[in-house]
Amino acid sequence: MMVSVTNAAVSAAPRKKQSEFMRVMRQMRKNKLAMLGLIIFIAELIIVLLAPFISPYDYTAMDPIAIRQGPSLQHWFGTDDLGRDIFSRILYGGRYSITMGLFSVAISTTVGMSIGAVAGYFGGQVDNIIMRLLDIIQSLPAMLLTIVISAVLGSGYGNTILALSVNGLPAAARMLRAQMMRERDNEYIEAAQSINCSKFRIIVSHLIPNSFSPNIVQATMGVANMIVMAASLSFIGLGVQPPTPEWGAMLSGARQFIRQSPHMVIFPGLAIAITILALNLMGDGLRDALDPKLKR
Amino acid sequence: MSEQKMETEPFLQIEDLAVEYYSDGKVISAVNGVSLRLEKGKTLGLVGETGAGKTTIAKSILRILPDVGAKITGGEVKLEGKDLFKLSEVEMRKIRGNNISMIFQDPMTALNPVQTVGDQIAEVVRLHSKGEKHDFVKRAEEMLEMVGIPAERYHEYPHQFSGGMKQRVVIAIALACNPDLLLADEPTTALDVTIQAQVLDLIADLRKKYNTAMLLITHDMGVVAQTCDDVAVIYAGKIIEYGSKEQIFDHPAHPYTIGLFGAIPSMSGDEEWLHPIDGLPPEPFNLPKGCTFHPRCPYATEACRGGTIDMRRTADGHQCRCINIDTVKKQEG
Amino acid sequence: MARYVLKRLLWMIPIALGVAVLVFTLMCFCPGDPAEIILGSTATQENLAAKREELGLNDPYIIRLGTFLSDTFIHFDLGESWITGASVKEAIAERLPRTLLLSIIQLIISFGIGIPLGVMAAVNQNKWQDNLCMALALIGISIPNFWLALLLVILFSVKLNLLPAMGIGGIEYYILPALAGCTNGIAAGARQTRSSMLDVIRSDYITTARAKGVPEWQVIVKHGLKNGLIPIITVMGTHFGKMLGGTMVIETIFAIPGMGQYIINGVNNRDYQVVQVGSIFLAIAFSFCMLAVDLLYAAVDPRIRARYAKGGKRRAKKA
Amino acid sequence: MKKLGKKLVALGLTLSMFALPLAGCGGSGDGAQTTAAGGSGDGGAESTAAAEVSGGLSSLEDGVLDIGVTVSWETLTPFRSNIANNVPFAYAAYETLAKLTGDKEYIPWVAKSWESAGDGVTYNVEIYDYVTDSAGNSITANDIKWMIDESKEAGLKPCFSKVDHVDVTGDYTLQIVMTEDMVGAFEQILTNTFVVSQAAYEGSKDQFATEIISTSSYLMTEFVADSVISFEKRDDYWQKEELIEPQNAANVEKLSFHLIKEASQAGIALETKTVDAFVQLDQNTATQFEGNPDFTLKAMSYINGYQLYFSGDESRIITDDLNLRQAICYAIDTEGLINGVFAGYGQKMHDPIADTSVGYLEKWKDEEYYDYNPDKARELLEQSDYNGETLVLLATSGSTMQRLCQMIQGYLLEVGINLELNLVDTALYTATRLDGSQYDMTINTVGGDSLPDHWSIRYDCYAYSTGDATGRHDEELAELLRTTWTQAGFTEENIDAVHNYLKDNMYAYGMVQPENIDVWRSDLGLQEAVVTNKGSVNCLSSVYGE
Repeated sequence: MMVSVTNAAVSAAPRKKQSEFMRVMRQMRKNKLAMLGLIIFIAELIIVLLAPFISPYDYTAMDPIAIRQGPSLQHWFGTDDLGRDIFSRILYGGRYSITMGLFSVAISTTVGMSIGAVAGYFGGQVDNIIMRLLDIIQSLPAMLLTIVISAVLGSGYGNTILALSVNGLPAAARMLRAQMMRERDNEYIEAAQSINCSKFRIIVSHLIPNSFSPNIVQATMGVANMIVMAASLSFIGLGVQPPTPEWGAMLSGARQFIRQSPHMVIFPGLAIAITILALNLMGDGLRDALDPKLKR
Repeated sequence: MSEQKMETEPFLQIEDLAVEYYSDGKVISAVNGVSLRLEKGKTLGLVGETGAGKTTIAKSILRILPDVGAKITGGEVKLEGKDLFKLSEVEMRKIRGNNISMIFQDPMTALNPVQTVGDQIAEVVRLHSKGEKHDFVKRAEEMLEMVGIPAERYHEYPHQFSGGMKQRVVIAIALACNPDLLLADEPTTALDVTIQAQVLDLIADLRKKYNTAMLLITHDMGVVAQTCDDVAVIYAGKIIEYGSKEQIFDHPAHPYTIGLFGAIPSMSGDEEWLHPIDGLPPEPFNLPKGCTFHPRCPYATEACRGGTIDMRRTADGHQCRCINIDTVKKQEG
Repeated sequence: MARYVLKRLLWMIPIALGVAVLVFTLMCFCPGDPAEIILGSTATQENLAAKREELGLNDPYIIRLGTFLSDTFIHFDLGESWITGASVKEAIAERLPRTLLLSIIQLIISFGIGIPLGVMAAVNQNKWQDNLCMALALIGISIPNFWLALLLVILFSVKLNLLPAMGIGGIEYYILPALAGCTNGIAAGARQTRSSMLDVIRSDYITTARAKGVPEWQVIVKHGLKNGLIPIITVMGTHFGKMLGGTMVIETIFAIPGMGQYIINGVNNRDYQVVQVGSIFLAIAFSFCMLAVDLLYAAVDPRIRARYAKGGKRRAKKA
Repeated sequence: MKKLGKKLVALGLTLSMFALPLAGCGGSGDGAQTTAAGGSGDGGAESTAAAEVSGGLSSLEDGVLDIGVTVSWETLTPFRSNIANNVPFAYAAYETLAKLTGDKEYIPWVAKSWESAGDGVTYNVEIYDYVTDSAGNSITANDIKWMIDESKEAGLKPCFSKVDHVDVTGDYTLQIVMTEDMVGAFEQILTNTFVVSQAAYEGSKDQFATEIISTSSYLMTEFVADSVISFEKRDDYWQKEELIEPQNAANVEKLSFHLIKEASQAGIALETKTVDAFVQLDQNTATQFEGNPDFTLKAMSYINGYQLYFSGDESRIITDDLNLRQAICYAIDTEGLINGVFAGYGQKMHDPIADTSVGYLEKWKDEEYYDYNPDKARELLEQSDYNGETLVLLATSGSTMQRLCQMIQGYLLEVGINLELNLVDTALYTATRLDGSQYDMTINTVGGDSLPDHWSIRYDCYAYSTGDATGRHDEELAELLRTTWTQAGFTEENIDAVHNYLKDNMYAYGMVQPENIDVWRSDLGLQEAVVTNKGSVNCLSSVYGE
């Protein structure tokens, strides 16, 4: 039920949202670097979605002659230790890496905001318990918790997404709660209470729409962190396993050849770096556009 | 450009000061050609609407304009004959806080929140005088007592003081090294009336004690009447009327000054309506040609719209930048 | 102030307990049977059954949790690693300092380089220094630290032969790992410093300081930076968690026997004791560092110090 | 627009700055050859450029022989499980009663002599009467009995569970009675019983967790768990000079073993002289040092090969489909695996067990053993009742295993067999490997000092509650196996019978036996290297050019 709460919120007040969205977009357009980030990210999404059609080779095809060849005309990014074309594998890998980042952030933000909303609005004992639980989760370095959970769930695409979504959750919850605490004392909430709006309606149509803008900014940055975290997980042997061409797994598999054929390590690393660069540019632009005084 | 040359060098002489701001591509001329004169120990009131460039003038005298967007593009400021703009940064720093000091408008944000009140005063003393640390502390305590704050509160922080008390600390800082010139940028605007009177009295006593000259920036005619010797009215970066307090208050010549007085509810007559000056101050980046006030001036004629309008001498001897002084005088009578 | 610190220290006990229960429960759901890992593939069924009995794997969850908590928190008997039999206490005593040393060096470098970069960018805003700093910060945030670690090893150890590529020893062994681990920290520090300094530089007390004739660099550092530190410390505090996590990956690359490798091996070998106790100590160490960061708030900002002195009911806002 | 231009220039500037390290390591790419050099086919060949033998150990700057290893001990206790028992410094830490050498014979070490009492279960052992450890305690038969009883009770090494009881028959003689007459069982006791003085062990502050008092010719000087362990030659070694076997000799003054697990760092450690040699270096990293005069490569057959085990569980379609199993074997190009995964260092196997095991018959190498033949594979596939189902291959997720599985997946796809990889971490693998219903095939490297050892844990249907290691119930094979267990039954034709039975019914297919590669600095002048039974150089006893 909680998850639907937030979706309802977004659809419940579309009119006001529309103008807000337009305002944000107009402001973003002014910030050139943010647009650069947006363009790069959109371009990446398109290329990755069209991967099956535009990748020159089948990403699983092994060519025993061309093992670990450097970048050349036929293979733009060279070939890996099993003779597969790295360029096509990066295109396909993007599907896994980027979607992994998006899904895990979506889950962690939605669940986090629901928890934050409950804690933020009800306050008192409920808030206290939730906050103490979040304290416990946050007292462990995020990487450690993710490692243990991905060991519990096992490796693989879906499990890694769940494992990753855990570490963004406390931050999202805390942020929404703090913002809601600020919004709760405003008059328009008292006004809504005075015309005896139900608690649920107040949360959904008043508190959340006004409080979740910092979460959007954090979500954008969150996607970047999740992609890096997914890559580090593969790097230490958990997370996604090499048959799937996820960027982190490719990087981890290629690191032992770094001396003889460095191109195998450079290109996946670059792919990750560029995606994160684009996301960070977008995040900055969004943060300034959404709430200039929120220049955290 | 001023008509008569004074025999002795005035204490403070500002000639054709011009300051421009740059913000995202547009050039804003905040101050374009201001000339002022101030005698030692005297007070000059600088009056005008907000955004007319008053604070910019004060900041350019001390050369503390925020260098990101502002640049002094012309003119000179002579203090006892020395042109401050020619001085190196090191020499200028010796003057700041020692020969010239400044009081700011909003006491709530004028003090460094993470530094004790006493230290902030002691800092300016340390910068401009020799001696041991305890000398500076003693001097700072003296100043605190002088502005009416118990010396025991030396180690307290700004957030533990009220607005009025903070302004007293700012004044203590400004006068700690008995400066020759005090620039007061709307010192009482942010305070409520009762505190306002105490602060003004405090400034007056201390000035009498050290014979300090003061440039008082305000938009409150009452404050000008109470403290200033001469008055200069500024509009859109230009001085439009300049003279002694009596001349300006008794026979305002420029339509804008008249409008300003019209906007004050006078205790004597019972006016139904105040006469606000219609229209808005001009956009600083495209000032109207000729007399910048002509779009809002009831007496504007064709001549006002073109050419440069120079200062003219009025009947009672003070200066006014308006070519229709006579017609205005007749109608206001 | 002491009251507040005491309160925070007391608060760590329930957190450590919470972490213990959380990790214990998680490890219970881990597939894979520790007995088989210890005895290897050539073990007979009796061996395995005896081993499971010895490790207490057959007892119900509650009893195992109870014994574990009483051993760890009451008798302070941290037990041995199931796989290698090495005492966990000694292993942690040896490894935790290395991981913390690496993380703290990274934090110091991030503060040390991040803040001046941020100030330089803020002071000459929109000039080339600003653009260069911000571009560097963007690159710093974007590069995954493990990838950078590999590249740094190639450049400094192999090509230039300046620094050792791996292992532990004198301080020079910690330079490359710290450098690789803290680029994100430097970048985040620089960006945050720049944005908070931009706010601070435009405030009135800076103009007051200038009007007092204070030299420009003192205005920026003494008056400006001291006020801008609060949001910077907040970002650094949250970033320290990420850095501590990142160190776990860096350790595998630089063959530094720290907590990271220890726990990752523990998880892979289903060495419950190592993972549980390791997590508790990492959580406690992490909480201590966060407490230190909070105390930095008070040291820097008198208003917060005042609030702490008054019984410290409302902890400093972390947002 | 001007402002944006400046920002982009700055961005470009920094990008180029970061390209420096990339170019740095890019440049090295063309240095070493990239194509997989065809390694020497036969084992034991030294592929050094004929650098003249010079310097020897004196050319070591700090006088310490630094050796890189990929496996290490976390604690030095003598009571160990089988985990990491092939570490190169095991011989320096503790001595055992006897030692199994590279050419598969047991040589005396602390034990002077041993012989069977004839009934296949009782053995009498005599140890030297002048054995002393580094603390001066003398070792008697009681210490040996105490060690065997303690190890059996600790239950860490399964081989001790086959000991029935031990009797001390004299100061320096004892009798060991095994539970059953099993080939190789007693020998394992000889090679796994560490010689430690009971008094020294019980007196130690942490039961030898961080210190060692043993009879070894080396004294442990430095130990940092998971990082480094160093030894120094003892001058008060108990054994007389002339009685020391060449495989037990102590030819190096100071040794230091550095644990480097990270694959990319192994090669770099050699290049930057952090280590002077690397034991069991990854084959692909080793290709970087081929033809490099500064380094000597020594390739030797590894004791285990990579075996493909077919599930015997009723629920899997592969269990009763011999044609499908044989088709799979013909579809896999083992030469391709050797070049692709092991950079050419390896040899095709002719039986699931590696040729280094006791009991391996050399004649098997001349027999035809499912050589790569895709057409035959397709033909067999037609005859089998396989119609497109997706088979499941279970394996661990180490980097070598992953590449092996992906190549096999490619080969099977070519002949029309769909294969899905289920790569899991070691813990999960040990939990599921015995449950044949979870997979159609699994890859493992199960070895064993002797053939019966290997067979008993893989194919004996009485070994586990679910049948044999993959859930198969084949009583006929179990009978056949049991004939070879006793000393008497361990004859050539019994062994051959089991070999052919496995080959014809194709329960397990031996694919590739890789070669271990040890890389040494050429100026150490390693002459005739003494080889351990684990297929790597015994750094302690090898002779270095003086």
